[in-house]
Amino acid sequence: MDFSLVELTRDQQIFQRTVRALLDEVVTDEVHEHERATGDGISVPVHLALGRHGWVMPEWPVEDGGAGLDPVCRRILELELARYQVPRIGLGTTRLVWAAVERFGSRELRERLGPGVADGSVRFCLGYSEPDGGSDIAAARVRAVRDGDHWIVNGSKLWTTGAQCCQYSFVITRTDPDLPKHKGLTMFLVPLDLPGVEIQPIMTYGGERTNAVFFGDVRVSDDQRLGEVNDGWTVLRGPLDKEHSLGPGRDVLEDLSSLRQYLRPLETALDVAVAWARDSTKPDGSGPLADAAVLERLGRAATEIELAVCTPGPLGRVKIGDVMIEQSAQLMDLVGTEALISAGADGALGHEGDIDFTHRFAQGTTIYGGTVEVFRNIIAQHDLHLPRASFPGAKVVI
Amino acid sequence: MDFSLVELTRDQQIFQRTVRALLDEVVTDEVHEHERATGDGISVPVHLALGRHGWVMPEWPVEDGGAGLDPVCRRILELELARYQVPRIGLGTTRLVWAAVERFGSRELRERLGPGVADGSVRFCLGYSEPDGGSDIAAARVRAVRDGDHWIVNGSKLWTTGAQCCQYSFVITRTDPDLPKHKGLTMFLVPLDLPGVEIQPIMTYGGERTNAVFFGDVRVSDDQRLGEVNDGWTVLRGPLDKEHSLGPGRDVLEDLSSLRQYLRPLETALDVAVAWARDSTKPDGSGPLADAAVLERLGRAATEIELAVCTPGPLGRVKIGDVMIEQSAQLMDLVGTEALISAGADGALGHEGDIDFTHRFAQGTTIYGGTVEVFRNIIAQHDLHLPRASFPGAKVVI
Amino acid sequence: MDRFELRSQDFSLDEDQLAVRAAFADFFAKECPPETVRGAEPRGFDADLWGRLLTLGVGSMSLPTTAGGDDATLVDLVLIAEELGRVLAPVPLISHVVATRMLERAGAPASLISAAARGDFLVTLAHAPVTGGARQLVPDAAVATHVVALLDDKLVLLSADGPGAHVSNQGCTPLAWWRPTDGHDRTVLAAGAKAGAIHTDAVAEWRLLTAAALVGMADAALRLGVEFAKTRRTLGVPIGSLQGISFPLVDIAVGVGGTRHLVWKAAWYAQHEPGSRPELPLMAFDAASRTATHGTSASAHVHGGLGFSVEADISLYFLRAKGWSLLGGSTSANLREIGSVIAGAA
Amino acid sequence: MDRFELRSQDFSLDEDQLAVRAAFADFFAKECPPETVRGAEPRGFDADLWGRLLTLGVGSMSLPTTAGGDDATLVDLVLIAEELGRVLAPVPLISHVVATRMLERAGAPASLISAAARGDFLVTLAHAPVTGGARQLVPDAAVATHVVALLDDKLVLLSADGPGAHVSNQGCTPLAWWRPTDGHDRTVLAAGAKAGAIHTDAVAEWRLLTAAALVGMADAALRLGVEFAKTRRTLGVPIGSLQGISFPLVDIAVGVGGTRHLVWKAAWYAQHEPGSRPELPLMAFDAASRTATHGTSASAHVHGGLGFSVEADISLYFLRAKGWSLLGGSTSANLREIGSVIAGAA
Repeated sequence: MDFSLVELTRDQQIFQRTVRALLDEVVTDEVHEHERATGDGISVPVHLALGRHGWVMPEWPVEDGGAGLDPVCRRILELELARYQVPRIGLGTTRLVWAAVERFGSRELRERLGPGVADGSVRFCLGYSEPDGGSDIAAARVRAVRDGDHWIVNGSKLWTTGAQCCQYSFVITRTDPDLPKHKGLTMFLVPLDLPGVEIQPIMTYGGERTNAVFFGDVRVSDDQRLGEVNDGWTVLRGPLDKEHSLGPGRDVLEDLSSLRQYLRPLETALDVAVAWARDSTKPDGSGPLADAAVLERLGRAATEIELAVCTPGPLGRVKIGDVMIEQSAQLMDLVGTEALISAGADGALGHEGDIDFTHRFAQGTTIYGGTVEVFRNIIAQHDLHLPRASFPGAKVVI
Repeated sequence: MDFSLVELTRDQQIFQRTVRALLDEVVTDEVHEHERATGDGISVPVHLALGRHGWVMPEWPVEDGGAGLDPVCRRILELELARYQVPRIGLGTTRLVWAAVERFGSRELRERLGPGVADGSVRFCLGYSEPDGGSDIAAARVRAVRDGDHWIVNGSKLWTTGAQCCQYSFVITRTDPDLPKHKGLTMFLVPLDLPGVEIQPIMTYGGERTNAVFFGDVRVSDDQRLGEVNDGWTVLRGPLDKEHSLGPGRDVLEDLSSLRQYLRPLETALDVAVAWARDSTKPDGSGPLADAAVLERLGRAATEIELAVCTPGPLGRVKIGDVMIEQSAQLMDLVGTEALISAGADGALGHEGDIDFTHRFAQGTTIYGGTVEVFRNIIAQHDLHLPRASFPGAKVVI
Repeated sequence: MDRFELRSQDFSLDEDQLAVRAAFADFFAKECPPETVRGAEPRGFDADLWGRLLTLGVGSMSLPTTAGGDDATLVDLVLIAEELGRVLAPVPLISHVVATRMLERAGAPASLISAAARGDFLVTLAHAPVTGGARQLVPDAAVATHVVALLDDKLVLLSADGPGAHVSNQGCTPLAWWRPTDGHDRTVLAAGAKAGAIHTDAVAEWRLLTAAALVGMADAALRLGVEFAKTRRTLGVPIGSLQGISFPLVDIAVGVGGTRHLVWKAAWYAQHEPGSRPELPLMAFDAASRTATHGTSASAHVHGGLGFSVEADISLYFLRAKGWSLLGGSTSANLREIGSVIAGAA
Repeated sequence: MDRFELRSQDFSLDEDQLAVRAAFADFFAKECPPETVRGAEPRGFDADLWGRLLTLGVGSMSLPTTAGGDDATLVDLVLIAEELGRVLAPVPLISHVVATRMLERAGAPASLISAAARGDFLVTLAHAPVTGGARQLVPDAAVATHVVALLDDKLVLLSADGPGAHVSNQGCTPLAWWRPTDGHDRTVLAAGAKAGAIHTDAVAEWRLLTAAALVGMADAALRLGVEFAKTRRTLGVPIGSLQGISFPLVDIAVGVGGTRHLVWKAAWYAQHEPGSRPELPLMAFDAASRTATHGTSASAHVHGGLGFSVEADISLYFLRAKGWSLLGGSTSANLREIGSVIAGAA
């Protein structure tokens, strides 16, 4: 057990200063304004700047376009990106998909795309879900039919966040409808500039943009296939297994849950609520902080955040989503009308109406990457070893 | 819509005074002490006293042993029984079972038992559940095998509250194991003094006693059968349907939910918490009522109680159970250590450690007469018309 | 309160009440589809819809016949407010009606009352008593030219040439900052204890009617969730057949069913036994705020990713649950007022 | 607190810690079956079990080697407390160890410390600072002859010939009313700021160790519920396959998993960076109280009617969730202390 501050070597201190210097320079007000206006989840200029330093794939050797960073420096980079609120959904999806390309793609594909991934010019998004599919990804119906050394892809994917800023999408397709659900799937890395690909924006009230991507007779080269034909489920599970694992050998510099970053807005909202409690005045001249009920609610929010930070793996995914929804609503209730004011309007709290933002944003955190119900099922079966319900369309999801 | 005080006629006022006079006399401290010590859920002396006035079956004509009460007087009686905290589980089960006897019993049976029911000397309890059965009453396995004009009954029933003070138990038995689950059942009114009947107490931490009743080769006369052979499910549903109904034609003097009485201890606990907040002194000399957090918690408890009172039918059963569990725990948390002190011990709050009692008692309110999960399923299907899950052992319960 | 007193527990609506409810349900369903709600964003005001509502007499109906009204009760008003909430109608009905009733109670000039009742001007109320020159957020003040406020010990009507500047907010309502010093015309309506009492009652009425609207909102959100759960399938079954989906929906239904009754009961008491249960409107508001907050969020969640998108109608509901329930201040403050009343420490 | 500082997030136990945990898990499982818990009711003290625990060195192990201890850390203590809670062991371990540590920190005579460490007498602590002659409820004072209390600005050890009179209570613990004027022998241990600091730290330690015990309690309750849900069937399926049962059990698991980690983290900080995160033990206590309250109640509910009977082991857990978490006062008070710390208003 160890929670101590990591003592940085001289080189690591220099690295930290270098990162901050770069971010001071490239993470401008415009970057944040762009994100607020578009909800892209990615800032192309910042992504390219990271690429120039080898920080898109920081653990890669320098000669492959990476920066050869040790784990401590990688964590420094991650924390500073979080501190500077760099939009980095695209960074995450690119790295996730690359893990599959590396393991299942042809050598040709890896060599063709690797340098671009590293320098930031090639970015990936995820095409898992479909309209009507919900969290049951194995029910994918996007059809891919072989045509010589190409495949003809038809159908649509949903929630392909970042597609408008990416060059390729991971796309799980149905290549054999006669095989059992998990068997007839094949994975492709589909170039998004191909004829027949249409990206349609879907705006969320959490401020993020996601997309529906439509494929109409899109001709995809077989070179873009990942893994074997009809073995797409294996390709898909690869990165997900990594995502969900919490075994021994865990990197102790990492957060306990990959959703931990989603708590950040709530931490900001709590800070804003504390500032409100300290600085505002009630009609009788007293401040909210003199009020035990205010202290209790702030105490509860802070406790729940700390508890969520400490909740590991799939348990943490459930806890973080629940805490986000519940405590953001509690902070709204505590502060009252002012908490409703939108960013930029007269009287907005914090930098950008942070409590209002967090309350809207929170609603997405019980859905991303599988609903909390999917994770509750996983916990029931894998952690508690409760009997599994048998459904007509079973085999479990994810 | 009308919530006004019912204006009593002169006769009704006299009736109210008569009821109070009787209860002043018969509901002695010993009655409450007996209930606290035994958890019987019934006071035989009080029950008999009610019977002497025709108030066990108050709407029956006087010549049948009732009191021919109008609805207003019946409600007066009910409220006064509640006010005097008369243990009355046995009253409820007797009335419930009688409804089935009246509808499904032979004329001989009705005539034989009616007078005793009315005068209080004949009391009924419920034999629905079985060990391993949970809320799935239709899965009953107590076996009844025909033997001439008798039946041989073997097996055991669980949660037959009041059996130790009753003369008969409603017993649902399996008479044809080869028929579908709901078809092979037959209902009997089993005399509890028959050889082979054994009543074994089960104490609850809510202070109530319930029982397991074992039947070993018990010879039950066919006269005691209710309804047709293998049609016991119809007999069982009769009173339950009445119990769960909330249609038009509802008696506007009645509570919205049959569980409303279970909120009474929480109302007492809230009063005790308010008194504590008003009368106790914190180390700094101030009282808890000066504290906004205390006001908020009291306000929340009061609101939840009022909300539960206003929640109709099956919705109310779910709400009342949830409120009991949640708010009794909240009051414990608010008051702290003193809330733990047992009735009779130095410093116990209220008359008899009411917050402690309510917290223990509450746990039963999500189980009585079907768990809240059973009621959630009913609401999902009947109110929301959500699709029913298909289970191997289906047909729905209750 | 004697908890064992014999009171009628009649929650049924009589024919007139059923007719009022049906008429407004019909009106709102026809005149205010989701496009109307979206079209009124971000200010949250549809002047056409408001005009048509006024022609139905909503501005005057709850006034006494002596003041040109129809003696409609608070029960009628909560029935209307529930239907308004069900479609999220972007109209300042609640504020305007409550403020107009204040004018009548304070004995304002008949011409002023009837002008308000006709909707010649829009009037709202400042919830917090005004102290010093501090500004406060006033619901509907971005469309109202008139504001009723408690200034020290006086109830005052303040009017300006135009409404306040709209403050963008989560619920897309006509919220505005307001302070009484900004060169308004002033009419003193009442003073002393009477002024305070009218203001306290009006704030409670506002919360009661808003509670009703939140019940309608939560009920509509529940229906959207139920419909989605019936049709969407996973693992070969409709998601609504899974208890992980159905139980949360049931819990919304439990909240809506109870809260609706509580709102009715509070309205009945305020109408027929004013002062006897002053905590009931506040309780109704507390319950409705939580039912709407929880219900819209849980129903959006049942919708999966779709429920997080602005194109789904459920999003309109989610954003207005807090957007409406926090307009009058913090729900914490309301809760401690309940505590004060029930502890007899008010 | 810089939320972006680079700290290790290592929640793993080292070999020594694993060995401590295994040894005590083994001890408690063997020596304290449910019959032992029942047998110790209503006072909640098993002298034999306590004696055997003392021979394992629990009284001295967390003292510095200079005071005859083994320098065991707070992390070791929370691991032991979790195992104690798992079996609901009826022993005053937490109070006694925390109070003994107070003696040591206050620089009490070595002979006194070693007598306490050996368990020659039982010592506990009064949680509330003593003001005037008011009595207070003191955990374990019905078995302890010695009480450490903060009297005005002094930390004092008060001793009597025998323990206080037991006050029957929900959790069957050795609770007693206590006041410092009842003819006790007094030893002043410390004065001024130091006295207050030792007392504050000890109360936080007591909450931390109790939090650990509550985690063990909730985890054991969860296991009972899971086992029941695996075997009990309804409608032809095991009830544990229904989300209406499995999801509540999962939520207990989520609470236990997170709270255990939070307890560990709080113990680590209190041990290695005392003072840097004073809110953590209080947070751990708040989280553990809720996890145990909710977890034992939900698990009892999964048991159906059986879970409401005193013969089911789960009943022992349900009654001690509140019975242990309220021993030191109200959980509300703890919560507002957290609020004060994080708002910097402490």
